[in-house]
Amino acid sequence: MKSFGAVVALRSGTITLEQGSIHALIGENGAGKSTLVKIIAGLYRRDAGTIRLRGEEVDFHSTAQSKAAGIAVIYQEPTLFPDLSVTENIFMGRQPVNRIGRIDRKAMRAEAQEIFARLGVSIDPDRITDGLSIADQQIIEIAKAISLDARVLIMDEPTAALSGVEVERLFAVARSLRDEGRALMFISHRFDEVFALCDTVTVMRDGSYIATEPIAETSVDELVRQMVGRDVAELFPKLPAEIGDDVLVVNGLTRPGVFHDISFTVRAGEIVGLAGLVGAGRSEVARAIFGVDPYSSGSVRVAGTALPKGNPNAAMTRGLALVPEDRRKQGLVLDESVSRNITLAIRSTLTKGGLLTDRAQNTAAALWASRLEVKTAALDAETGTLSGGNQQKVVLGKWLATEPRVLIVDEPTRGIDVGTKSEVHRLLSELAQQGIAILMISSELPEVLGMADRVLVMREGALTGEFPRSEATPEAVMFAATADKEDAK
Amino acid sequence: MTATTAPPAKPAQPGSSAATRIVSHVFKARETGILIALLAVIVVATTVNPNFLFSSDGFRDLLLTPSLLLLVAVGQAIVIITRNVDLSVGSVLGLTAYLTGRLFIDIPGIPVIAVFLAGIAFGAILGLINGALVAFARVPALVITLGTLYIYRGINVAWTGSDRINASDLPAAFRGLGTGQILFIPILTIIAVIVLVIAAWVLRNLRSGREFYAIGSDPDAAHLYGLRVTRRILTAFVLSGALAGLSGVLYAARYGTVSSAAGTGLELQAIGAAVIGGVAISGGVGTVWGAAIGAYLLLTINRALPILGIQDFWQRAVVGALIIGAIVLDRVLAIRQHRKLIEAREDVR
Amino acid sequence: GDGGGDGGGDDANLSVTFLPKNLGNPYFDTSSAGGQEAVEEFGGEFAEVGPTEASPTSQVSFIQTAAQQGVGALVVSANDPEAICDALDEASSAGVKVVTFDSDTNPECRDLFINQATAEGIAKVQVDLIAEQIGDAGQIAVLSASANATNQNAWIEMMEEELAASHPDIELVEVVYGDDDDQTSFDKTAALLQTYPELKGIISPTTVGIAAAARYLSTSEYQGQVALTGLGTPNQMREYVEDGTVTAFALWNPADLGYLAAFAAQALITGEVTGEEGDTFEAGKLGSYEVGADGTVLLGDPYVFDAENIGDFDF
Amino acid sequence: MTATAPAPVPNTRPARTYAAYSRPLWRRVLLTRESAIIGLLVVVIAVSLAVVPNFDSPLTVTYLLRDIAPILLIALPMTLIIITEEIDLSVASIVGLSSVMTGILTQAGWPFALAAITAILVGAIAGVVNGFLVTVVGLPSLAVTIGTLALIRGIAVGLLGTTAVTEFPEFWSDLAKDNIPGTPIPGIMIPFVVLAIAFAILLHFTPFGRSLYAIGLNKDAASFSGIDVGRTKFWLFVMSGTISGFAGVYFTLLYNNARGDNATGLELQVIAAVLLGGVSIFGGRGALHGVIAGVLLIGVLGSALRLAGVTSDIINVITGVLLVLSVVSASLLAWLRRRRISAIGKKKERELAASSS
Ligand SMILES: Nc1ncnc2c1ncn2[C@@H]1O[C@H](COP(=O)(O)OP(=O)(O)OP(=O)(O)O)[C@@H](O)[C@H]1O
Ligand SMILES: Nc1ncnc2c1ncn2[C@@H]1O[C@H](COP(=O)(O)OP(=O)(O)OP(=O)(O)O)[C@@H](O)[C@H]1O
Ligand SMILES: [Mg+2]
Ligand SMILES: [Mg+2]
Repeated sequence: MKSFGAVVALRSGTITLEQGSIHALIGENGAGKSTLVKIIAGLYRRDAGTIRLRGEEVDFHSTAQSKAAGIAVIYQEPTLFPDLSVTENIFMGRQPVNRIGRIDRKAMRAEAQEIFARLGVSIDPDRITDGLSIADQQIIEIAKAISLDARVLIMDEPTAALSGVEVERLFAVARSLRDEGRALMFISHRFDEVFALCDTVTVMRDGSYIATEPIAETSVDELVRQMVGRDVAELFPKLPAEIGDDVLVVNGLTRPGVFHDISFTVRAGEIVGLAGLVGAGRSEVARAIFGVDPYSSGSVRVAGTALPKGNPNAAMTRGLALVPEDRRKQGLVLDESVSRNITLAIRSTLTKGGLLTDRAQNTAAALWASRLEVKTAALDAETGTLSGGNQQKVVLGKWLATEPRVLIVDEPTRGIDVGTKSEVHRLLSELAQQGIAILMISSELPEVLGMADRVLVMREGALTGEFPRSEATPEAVMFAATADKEDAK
Repeated sequence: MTATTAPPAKPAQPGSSAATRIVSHVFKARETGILIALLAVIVVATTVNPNFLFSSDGFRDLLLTPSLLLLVAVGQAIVIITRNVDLSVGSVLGLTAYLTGRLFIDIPGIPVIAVFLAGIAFGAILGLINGALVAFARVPALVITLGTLYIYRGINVAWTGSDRINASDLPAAFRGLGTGQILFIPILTIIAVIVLVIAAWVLRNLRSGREFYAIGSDPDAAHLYGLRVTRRILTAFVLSGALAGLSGVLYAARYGTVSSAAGTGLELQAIGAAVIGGVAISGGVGTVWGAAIGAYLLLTINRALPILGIQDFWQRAVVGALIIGAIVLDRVLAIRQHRKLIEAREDVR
Repeated sequence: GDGGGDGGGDDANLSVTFLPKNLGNPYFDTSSAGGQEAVEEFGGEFAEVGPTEASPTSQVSFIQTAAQQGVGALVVSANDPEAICDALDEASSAGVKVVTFDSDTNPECRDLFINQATAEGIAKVQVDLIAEQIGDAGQIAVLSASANATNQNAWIEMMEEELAASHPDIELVEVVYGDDDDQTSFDKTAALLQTYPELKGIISPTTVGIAAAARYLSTSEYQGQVALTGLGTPNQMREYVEDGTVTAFALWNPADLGYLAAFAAQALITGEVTGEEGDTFEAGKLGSYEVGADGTVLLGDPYVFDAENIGDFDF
Repeated sequence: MTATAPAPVPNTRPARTYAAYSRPLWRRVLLTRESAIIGLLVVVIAVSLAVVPNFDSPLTVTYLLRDIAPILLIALPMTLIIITEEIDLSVASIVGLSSVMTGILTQAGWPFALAAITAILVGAIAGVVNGFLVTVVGLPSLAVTIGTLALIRGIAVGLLGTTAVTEFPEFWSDLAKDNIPGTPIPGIMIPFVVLAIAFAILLHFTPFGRSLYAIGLNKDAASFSGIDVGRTKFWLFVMSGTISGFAGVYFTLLYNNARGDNATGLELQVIAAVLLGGVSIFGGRGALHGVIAGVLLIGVLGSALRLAGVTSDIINVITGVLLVLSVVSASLLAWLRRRRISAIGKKKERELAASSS
């Protein structure tokens, strides 16, 4: 069991890894998968429960201890040292040394190259990791784990940013490790991968263990039911909305190295879904539109007027709002109160005679908190103490308070429990009904398919598909999101 | 500053032979640029006044004057590499220099080596106090060492009172260390260079050395990784303190007189030397070689200015310009490199 | 409480505070010791305060504190003739008598100045010493205290006049400032020798400077080649006189200077003198002194120390 | 925002109501870091009045306020800068340069007012340089201002050597020193109080002030909320330069002395006072009244100790200890809180274990 203040991230979880087998762990965002991994790795201390390794009870106080015990972990977030070389990143803290403790760089380099050869990738082992693509960073994480020669290998969404070919190579390595008699744990949101690679599957929901079954005895439908805990249809309360004129027009937006020639429109009352794999560049496009990131060419128009580049303030006054993907880092000032967070974007409009008072902020914040039913004791509670779903509502409230015409939401339900999730969906639907143009970026296919009137798909910085609601099947969207460059052309 | 615009240290292309890799590495290293600048200063000053290099005093002072700063800058560089900073080094130097004199006065006949060990140990303890406050209380090093800068200096002034150490209080053999030479190389410089070489070797070749870089490069990742962050930060501060302590002992040997103001303002010079030498204030980047060359460049410019007919009042302005020039340069190089990497990725696409 | 204590006879407030240019300077340690001896003799209360670095602004807060404490008299060696004037004025109006010694302020800012020797006398003795040591020809340089030091500047000016008048073959090439800081003075000496390879002699009219310069010279190739003289204390210079780095240097007895300043302060407090020209007062073992023009009291002529007589002194 | 935008989200469900604050007013006001410092200040003043002879004289107030006026002035913009998680180490050098400019220009025969305005402008330009390097070039402010600390000081010392200008018009130097008629309070307190009120309003009661805290706590979230982080910081550095320039003019008049090395080391005193006043070096926390109390605390302590015959080195030690304690105590409290939470977690665990067995 593990709790973060008020949030109970992990209630109960029983999971047994066996030698020579690959065990899948699946569950919705925020189900507690990563928390479980971090407890096993010794990064978090469990509040209750036991971990046994080869029958013996263990209790790791630090990641160094779990490493020493032969447990290698690939975390969901890459943990690289940007200023150090690729080789050093792989071997940091356990570099091969000679008798007097001098690092044997040659051996280290050779070993790194050997691992890369085994993975079938060509990364210069001497370059610094700063500037590597997310996929390459993930490959280095994998190389790091392999080099550990661990008995237990835990991979938290290692394939999220990889292309088909890279995934296949990783699978080959994983299978060979399994055949060597190691125990592997594999976390993924992609069912095809789970079925292709794993032997057993465990499902978690809301921090609780649901079921463990051999992969041969279950099906996708069964797993989804276990993950969601209710009918999926109920999750996406899509209301009919009247679709009006173009409100957001993006034309030929390009930022070298990140995205190319992105053009699309969003109309009043329409929900446009933007799908794609992690690292496809969707968030970057959203940030460029809003003006937080620069772009080199192209234009953005809101209701007919062009937005200046790199000026979020101008975008806001023209009626654009962006609920960013990482609410903890980009959406909220966690150390500040709920009321100050809700009023941060509208602070200038709340002044009386140029002065901004707590009272004005509290009044405005109370309005939006009650409309969105934020669960908090008082408006001066630190936002960081709220649960994930309520934090997300605070971000939504902050942006709805600006009364936008165009609302861009980036991963609006990431890490939110199922109940709140459907609330957020209903809210988005209602907003669309009132004529707000909504661009919804999401990595969850069911969410995109369930909510969007139109689905755009991005892959490697380019728009690769556009489907009206009726034609947006999971297969079509996934194909546009993953197909190799050559196939698409 | 044009001499320092060497291209950034960039990874060699795979497949090139080891020899060409080393050559290109040396050629492209950030330290090379600053070394060229140093040589240029020496050449220009010597052209104007040959005594700058070609008199025995000139040659000696060229090597000797920056040796003390070099030691402190090496310690400072290690601390900065871990993404911290040690503002108290000047005060630590002052305290140990005074301790050195006191030991000679209060314990007649004390062996010189014992004084050295005492000075280093004392500096290390002062460093340990800094490190413990930073590592355990998780308070930024800037604030802690600003506080200990005051505290150590205050203790020094209170302890010294008006009993400054005079040259006559120190044994001649000890003072000889401060000015003596072996084969035309001042002893102080030899000590400094030995320390430098050891520090450079450790930072490059030992696991613990590399961990300093890892911690400075990304402290959170270092924590995830299971590196012993607390211990390494403690070590960095202890090293910085010990080196400041060592240079305190050497300060007494070189200058003979120790007042309570010894080493005042040294912290900025040490940070300046490190930054000029390519040690990034944001951690994870740089070498002690760079810091050492930075120390030589700083003090050699100081000595060259009067020879070039520039009033020495302008020295500090030159130091400031150098620091700003160096960080702007590093920034420009970093942006250029980043753009190249992006372009490379674009090409692959 | 009221004042720093009424130590002396009558009801006069005989507390005397010494404020040298900076603390930890052996010259001032000696003068303050002389002052203390005198204050104890006449039964007053002695205190010494001061900044660690010789700057005028840091002297001001000590002057203010003395005024607040209501001491009887303040005995100051000024780091700047003007900068501390206002603070001294305020102290005066708070009833504190102000005596300057060693380094004066503007005459309006103090009651008395105890002059160690006349500027002419000091300048002349140093020029004569260096001329004798370098054979009355060649380049010389001056290593002074800070560029604002009143007395040093006055002496240097007089030295220049004296050189121009009586020693045409001696060229004064540069005046550098060691700020009465040991390390700075040391490094400045090195730089001087580097910059002027033809240099024959250095005059350092400050005790910190001459000691640092001697220390540098004694270990350098210039020992015995470049002459050094100036104002120094025997204890600091003994070693260098003995090893031949320095032949002769001058100074007055700083203990006597402090002693006289303390008695002058007492005379002001008791009203024995007011600072008018012609007033006279008794200064213990030193005998009787008369106030000269501009409220100046002269200690005497500078004394030349050399290998012969240096053994007789201990300060 | 146009009026035609549709009013979003009508909600059919009954609205929740929210308490504005979870704690009563007196606890929110009294149990703060700022109150602790103010309390400490009051205690120190009371003890000094009782114990230190002459501390109760009006002269004490006059000298104290005069001496700490430059620190008080510069602490205002410094507070704002540190709240945005930056730092300006070059302030004392700007004071020095401004002082030298005042001196040189007055010596050159400029009318004093013009010389002073020019000196303040020079300070502002120094601030522009800092701001440019930090926000446009994107360098860390610590490194930048260590560089400009040396550079600007070097220019100041270079321009005037170690000579000094000590002749200033009587009218102006009296103006700087004179008390407000009928009080022991120096006149410089009038511009200070005006500035302090202006800064307090700016920081605590304007949208601009709100944005400073947001920047300090979460730079990304701030820029995602439409705050121009770069421009905001740029103006803070300009502000800091300008006020340091003004402090330089005051410093010159107060001591009748324009020297290159004026106010050396003042930056450390300012930063120490700001941090002591409860501003977090990590940014995002702090209030102006705490900072003013912090400056006064250091000043009063120094003044009382000097009067009591304690030497300046001990005063420095006390300042340093206060500074270290003030930051360590914050960490210590946080650590204690964490321990309490984990103790609660352990208790839960034991209860769980007890109930399951
Ligand atoms: N450091 C933390 N402090 C507070 N809450 C946290 C923390 N880390 C995770 N949580 C919360 O714990 C819950 C479980 O998170 P976890 O990262 O384990 O989910 P997950 O199953 O890995 O999801 P995903 O598929 O998105 O990676 C979430 O509600 C999350 O917001
Ligand atoms: N740290 C980084 N360094 C260099 N390039 C990066 C970095 N992070 C992301 N990128 C690149 O930016 C592009 C977009 O990444 P990003 O993860 O924002 O995409 P996304 O589609 O928004 O994914 P997500 O599902 O996480 O929202 C990718 O090409 C990726 O390689
Ligand atoms: Mg996860
Ligand atoms: Mg994204």
